[in-house]
Amino acid sequence: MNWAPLLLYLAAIALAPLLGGVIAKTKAFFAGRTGAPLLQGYFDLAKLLRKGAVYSATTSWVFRAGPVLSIGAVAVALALVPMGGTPAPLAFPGDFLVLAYLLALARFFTVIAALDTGSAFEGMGASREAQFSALAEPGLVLCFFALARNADALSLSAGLGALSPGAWRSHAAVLALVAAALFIVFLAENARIPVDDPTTHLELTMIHEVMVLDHGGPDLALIEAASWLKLWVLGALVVGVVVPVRTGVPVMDGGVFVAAMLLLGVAVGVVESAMARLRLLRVPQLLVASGVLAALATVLISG
Amino acid sequence: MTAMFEINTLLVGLLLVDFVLLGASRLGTSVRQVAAQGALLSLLTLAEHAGWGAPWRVWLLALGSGVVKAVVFPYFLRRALREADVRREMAPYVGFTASVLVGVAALAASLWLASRLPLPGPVPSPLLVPVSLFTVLVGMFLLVSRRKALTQVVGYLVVENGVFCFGLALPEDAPLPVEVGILLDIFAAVFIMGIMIYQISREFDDIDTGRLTSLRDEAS
Amino acid sequence: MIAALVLVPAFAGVLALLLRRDRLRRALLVATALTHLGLVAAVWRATPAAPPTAWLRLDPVGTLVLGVTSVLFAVAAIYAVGYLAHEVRAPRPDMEEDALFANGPEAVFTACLLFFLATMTLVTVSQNLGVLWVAVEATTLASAPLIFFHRHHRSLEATWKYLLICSVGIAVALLGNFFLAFAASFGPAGSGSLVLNELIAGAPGLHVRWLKAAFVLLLVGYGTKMGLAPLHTWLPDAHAEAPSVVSALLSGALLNCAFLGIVRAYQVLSAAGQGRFAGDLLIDIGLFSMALAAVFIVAQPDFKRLLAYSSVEHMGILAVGMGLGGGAVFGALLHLVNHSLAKGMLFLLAGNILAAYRSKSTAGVRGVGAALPVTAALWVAGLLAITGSPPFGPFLSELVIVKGAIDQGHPVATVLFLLFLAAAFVGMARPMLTMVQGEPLASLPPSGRDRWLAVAPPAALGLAVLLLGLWVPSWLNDVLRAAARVVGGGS
Amino acid sequence: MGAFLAALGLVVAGGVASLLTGRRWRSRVAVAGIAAGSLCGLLAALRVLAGAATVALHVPWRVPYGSFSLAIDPLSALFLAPLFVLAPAAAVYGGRYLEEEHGGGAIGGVWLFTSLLIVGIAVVFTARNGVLFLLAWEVMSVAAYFLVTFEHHRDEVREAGWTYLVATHLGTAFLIAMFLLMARAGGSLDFDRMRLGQASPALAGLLFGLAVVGFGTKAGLVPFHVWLPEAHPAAPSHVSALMSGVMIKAGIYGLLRVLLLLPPPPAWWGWLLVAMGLVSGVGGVLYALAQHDLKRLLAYHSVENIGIITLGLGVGLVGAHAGLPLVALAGFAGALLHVLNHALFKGLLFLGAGAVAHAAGTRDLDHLGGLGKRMPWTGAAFLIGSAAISGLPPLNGFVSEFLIYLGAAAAALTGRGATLAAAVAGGAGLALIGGLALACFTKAFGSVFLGDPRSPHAAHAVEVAAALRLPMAALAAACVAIGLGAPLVLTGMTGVLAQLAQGFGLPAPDAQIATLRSALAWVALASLTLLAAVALAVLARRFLLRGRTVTAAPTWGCGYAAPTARMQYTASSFAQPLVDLFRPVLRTAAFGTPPSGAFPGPASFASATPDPVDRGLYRPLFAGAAALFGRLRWVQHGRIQLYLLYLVATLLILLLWKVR
Repeated sequence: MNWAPLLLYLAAIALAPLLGGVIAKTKAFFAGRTGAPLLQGYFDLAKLLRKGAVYSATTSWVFRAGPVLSIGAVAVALALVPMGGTPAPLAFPGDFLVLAYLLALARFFTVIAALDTGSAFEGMGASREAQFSALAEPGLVLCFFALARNADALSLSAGLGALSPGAWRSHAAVLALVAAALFIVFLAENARIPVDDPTTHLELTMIHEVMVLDHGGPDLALIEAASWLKLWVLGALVVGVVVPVRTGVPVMDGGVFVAAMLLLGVAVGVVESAMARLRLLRVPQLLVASGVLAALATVLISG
Repeated sequence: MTAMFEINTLLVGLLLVDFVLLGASRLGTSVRQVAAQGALLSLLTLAEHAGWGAPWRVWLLALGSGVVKAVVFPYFLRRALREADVRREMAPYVGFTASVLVGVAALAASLWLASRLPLPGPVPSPLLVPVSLFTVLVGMFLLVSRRKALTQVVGYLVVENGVFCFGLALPEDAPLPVEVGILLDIFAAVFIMGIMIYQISREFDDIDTGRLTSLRDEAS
Repeated sequence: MIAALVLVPAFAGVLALLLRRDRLRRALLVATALTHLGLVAAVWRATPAAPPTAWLRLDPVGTLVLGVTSVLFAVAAIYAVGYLAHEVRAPRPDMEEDALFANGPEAVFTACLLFFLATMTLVTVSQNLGVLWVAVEATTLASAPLIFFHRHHRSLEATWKYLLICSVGIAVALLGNFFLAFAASFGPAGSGSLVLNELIAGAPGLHVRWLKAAFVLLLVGYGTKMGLAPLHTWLPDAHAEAPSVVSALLSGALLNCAFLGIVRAYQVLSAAGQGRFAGDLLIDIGLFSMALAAVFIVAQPDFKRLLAYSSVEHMGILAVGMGLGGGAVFGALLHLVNHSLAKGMLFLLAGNILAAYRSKSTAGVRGVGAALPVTAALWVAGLLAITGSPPFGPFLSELVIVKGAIDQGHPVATVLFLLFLAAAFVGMARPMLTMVQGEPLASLPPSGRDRWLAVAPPAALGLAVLLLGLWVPSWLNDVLRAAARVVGGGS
Repeated sequence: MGAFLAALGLVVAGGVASLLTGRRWRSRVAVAGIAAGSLCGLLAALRVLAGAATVALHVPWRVPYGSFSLAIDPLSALFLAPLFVLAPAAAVYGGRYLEEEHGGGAIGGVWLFTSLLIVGIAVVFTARNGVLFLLAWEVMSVAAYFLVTFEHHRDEVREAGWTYLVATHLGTAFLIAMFLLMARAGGSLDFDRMRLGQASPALAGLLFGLAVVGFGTKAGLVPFHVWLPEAHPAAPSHVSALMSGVMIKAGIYGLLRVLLLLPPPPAWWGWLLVAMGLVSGVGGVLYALAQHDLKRLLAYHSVENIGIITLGLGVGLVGAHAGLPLVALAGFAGALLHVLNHALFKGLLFLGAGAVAHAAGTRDLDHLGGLGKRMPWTGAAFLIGSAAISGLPPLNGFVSEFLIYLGAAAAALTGRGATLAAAVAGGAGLALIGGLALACFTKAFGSVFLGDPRSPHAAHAVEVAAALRLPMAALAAACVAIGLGAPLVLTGMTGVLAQLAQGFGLPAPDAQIATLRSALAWVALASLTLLAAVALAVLARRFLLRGRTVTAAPTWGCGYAAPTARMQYTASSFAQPLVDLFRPVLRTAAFGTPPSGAFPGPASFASATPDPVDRGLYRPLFAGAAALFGRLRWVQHGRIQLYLLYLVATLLILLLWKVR
């Protein structure tokens, strides 16, 4: 039995909150602040898990089902992602579709949980989430198509496994397109700048954060954990495309991968420090652009 | 030759009657003329069948049609005319002078048409086919261009006369029952039309068919 | 036997004029109709032998039309009993205007109905084109008083138009007959006879130009009576103003008889090798009729006129089917049967609705489904039937005609045919369905309910047309095949 | 075949008997007939799906060109299965529904037409003769018309029925032309004896075009879909379920059946279907987003799902033409499975919508809300249906879309040129459709069942009767079961796929089916893992909250102290960003008075999104024809002289023109 995928999977779960910390630290660095500790995510989780819960009288079981379904879906999605050149625990033809739709499932329940509160603010966030994710979907799927076409195989593990530094040398342009498209989807799906600002304090401008305003305690912990895992899931895809380092030694590959993930966190932090949030009306253009990039990449790869 | 001569004379008479009908404005004149046409046709039947030597059935037919067309129909029509108390065809759709001009054109057309249709064998007269066609056309023209219900019946009769006249050109006669049937039909038709004219005049105080336009699909 | 077919209703008609008691006269009407039906059944079972050149003889086509006529008349006669029993005698206010009107004498009405039957029977048994002509003109004369039964000015106008236009048309047909005789007198054995079989036998020797001209004249002449556009102008008026039972007979029986006149001419032309000429002409005028009918069917505000224009459309269908030849002839003949049954049914139902609502306006009738449920159900079934929806008979016959058009390579005709059918469907379905649906208008309370005598006859017709859509019985199929063969539609 | 005929007989007998029986038994008799008949029919269908040989019946039929030929081959059986599953569910539901809404009274022939609809569909799926097919087709269509206009006292229902009737009739005209052309070229109207293999490309293309229009009208493909969003909302809900769930599939069935009769498809057929599928899919879901009426929204989703199915067929055809068996098989399998799935979840959703309308008295999303707590069963069932139709794992909608995706992805692996373009467009289109469907169903479910009631109607709603809940529960269970048991279902489709492979000239598809089955098995594994993970999370949450304080409070209003139910985000506002984004396509009209001034008075806002094809194409067309006809009507002006002139002119023209 090859334990590497399972170990990487557990490592990802363990390290996911750290990624958020890296981003926050990077932003603090650029802002000239000390910022929260790197491990703040773990502290938050620990704090939330100890608390009780307050539920709005308006809500029903749907509200309570949202967090558990989110974390469940994202956890399974993580099992579909190959990391560091090792195939994922679950790898089969068409696995990328399951990945995409598990994320959609999580989103579905987050959205209806938000609507269950009856709050106009949460409804607004839910509406925006639904809009942007619908537009991000084609880009994501087409990125997978491009990877599959490149590898001539229908599973994500094979698609990412077929990449190598050599591949970057031979058709850098196409891979750059895929990487760019994936990066946009990564930012959008994880509610990062320039699509959403996770640290804003005005509900009217939020997307993801405003949807979970009413959650607290363990529920919020699950939600937070799910969003970190999701960041990891999509980040792993970006890293898989951009840093296809293959040393042949599983431990080395895993190490390089984790390091690259943390670097991705730094990159996100840089982007967030350097850019402002786009106007909401401009976001669709960005998302459509990612779709176009991915489509272009698919067509350009010689099958 | 004499038969031919007689026939030609009668045909020319028919032709002239047609023109008079086209130009007639008085309803009484029209009725008289159509009666005259009936009489001429009855004579024509006899003439075509070698005059006095015609077989009995020709005599029967000629006399029968003569009586019906020259006596009975005018009688019906006159009665209807009295009931309706109308004398003149007022403001026809095509004026009387123009009608005569149309008649000239129709005559030309009939001659041309007849020339295009070859005849199977000897016919009583070369004029027979064109004149009968002309009479049909005149009848139709009257039907189309006149307003009074009575004139239309006259027009119908003229058409029938034309067709009848054409039938004379046939080398072989229609069998007697058919001829009688045709005559009876026309008789009944005119009889019923007469009744209808009476009803129309009672209902509308006039027999102007311009009043008979309430049934239509034109958006009003 | 054949003579009896004609004479029984004729004598009954005379008798009807003499009878004083209404009930007796109505009984006579029904009895005669049923006797006639029985006689027809007998000749259907065993065609009476007659020499091929006999003037009165039943060939398959004639048998078919005769059968339809007789069935329809029997149904209409039964309906008429209920109708006459419920008609108000005294002068009553017109439904469209304030003027008073009364009905004509019932004796004359009944007698004319019987004469009408006699003359139509004569049409179907005539093998001599001259006799045929006499008979067709006689149908006009017998039916004119029927149209004028309600003595108000609209029916007067309708009758006048019917009488005059049809008479002129028939006069043209007479000229056509003479032309035909002319054409026949050219051949070596040229006899000039108008007996159908002699004409057909001598057909190769007929003079082509005379023959063609004769066909045009006969087409226009009988076409006027049949209601082919643009000669149909009298038809909507007459059908709309006549009592509904008469409308049913006019549309379901009389038009077929006129069609028979055209079929006879077509037979001669086919035999003379001019079938294509005649066929193309029939297709053209048939399609034109369908088109024009569609124009008037769409947004037609008067439901009886709607049905009348539908008759124009269906006559066009018959003409197209006949003109296509081949397998489509079978379709046309089957359609003749289907149309008669369906249209007869619809006109009788229209009579029920008219009696209950006192309005012919589609806008003035609502909620028939609630007021007259049986009539409404049959009305909808009739709509589906007449517009060619399965499982009713007209669907099959129209299908056969379209198949004929396709098989013989008439793409344009096919497309137009289907297009006009669709337009007619759209035009008819809307008002007829709206009448049935919804709640009855408060302002026009329907007077009366479904009466047995008013719904059973149309129901019988409806059942027949439904069965014809599910199964063409062999006795009918055989006659249809034989008739199609006679007309020249092999197969 | 005996079981199938018994099924037809039982269903019809039930319908007829309901006309004859008294008020109390009217519905019960019919429901019993439909249920028993469906059971027989389902058995017959399953037997064939399980691998039994095709059963056929051929009885001569004295109708021109007709023969009473029926056969259940795997393709027929696959379409029969959802019919006989959905029919009893809809019937049980409908029996109770009609009783509650109409007191079992004035329901007229509704059961007769329901049974005729079912029988019509069943015969359409099994007929092997053109005339019989058309007959059944029309019985089905007309029966549906009478069901749609069941509540004909309402103006909009009559109008909807009218639109439907015209559309279906025009569609049928194309089918008549198609069948007759096929008969001419193929020598027979019996499908088994029709020989079209040698038909010229032009003729085959024409036939295909006629089939697309004729069957597309019934299926509801854009731009022939206009009747669908009108008719489905107008019908009683169990009828909508049947129509949307099964009747429109008759269009898909017909298309497939005809494709199997035609010569091997050229490339453009596949592209056309992919394009039409995409347009219908995206268009359908976009219009659904803009609707406020729950049933109208669902109706537009039927357009969307028919688009997905057509897309799958198109992918299949593209694959078949390009010689890529896996692409072809995945496309076909996905499309066929989606036929089944859509029947289940759309049936479920329509029944749910009916329950909502019945309980709350309105279908307007902006007047509903908070029903989840008042109608927990309906809410849960509707949620499962919503998730399934959005294509979310672990439910059945995901499985079929997965297969179509897989086909497109497989085409993208090696395809070139147009094949690649079709694959990319298909994949991106499906993704967009999926995303938008998610937006739409979160909107629908959210505004109906979640939050607070937006109107007194909704506030007073109570859960519906068990006879209404049971069918919904059964359908929801079926959605889950197919989602998890997809590999088994695919095994049941082996026969159909083999039939299609043979029909389109592909080698025996065993290897491809094995590939697909293993992929589906993996999906099922992932789904089970998901359920396990969620169960784990639930347990963890329960464990964490045990013994801790769990309190209830008002929703956090961001500081606003007195929120009311009317301040909730409405369905319209939820959809507004997307509706706004797609304004060029949707052309939503907004009207009302905006608030103005420092102390604004009453303000209002309303929006409407009429169908663009209807408004932009058909209505002007019909209005133009009506106007033209109106002018032509001058011809019948009532003047007898001119009438006679027509006669004379006709005579002269014909004489001069024709006689030479």
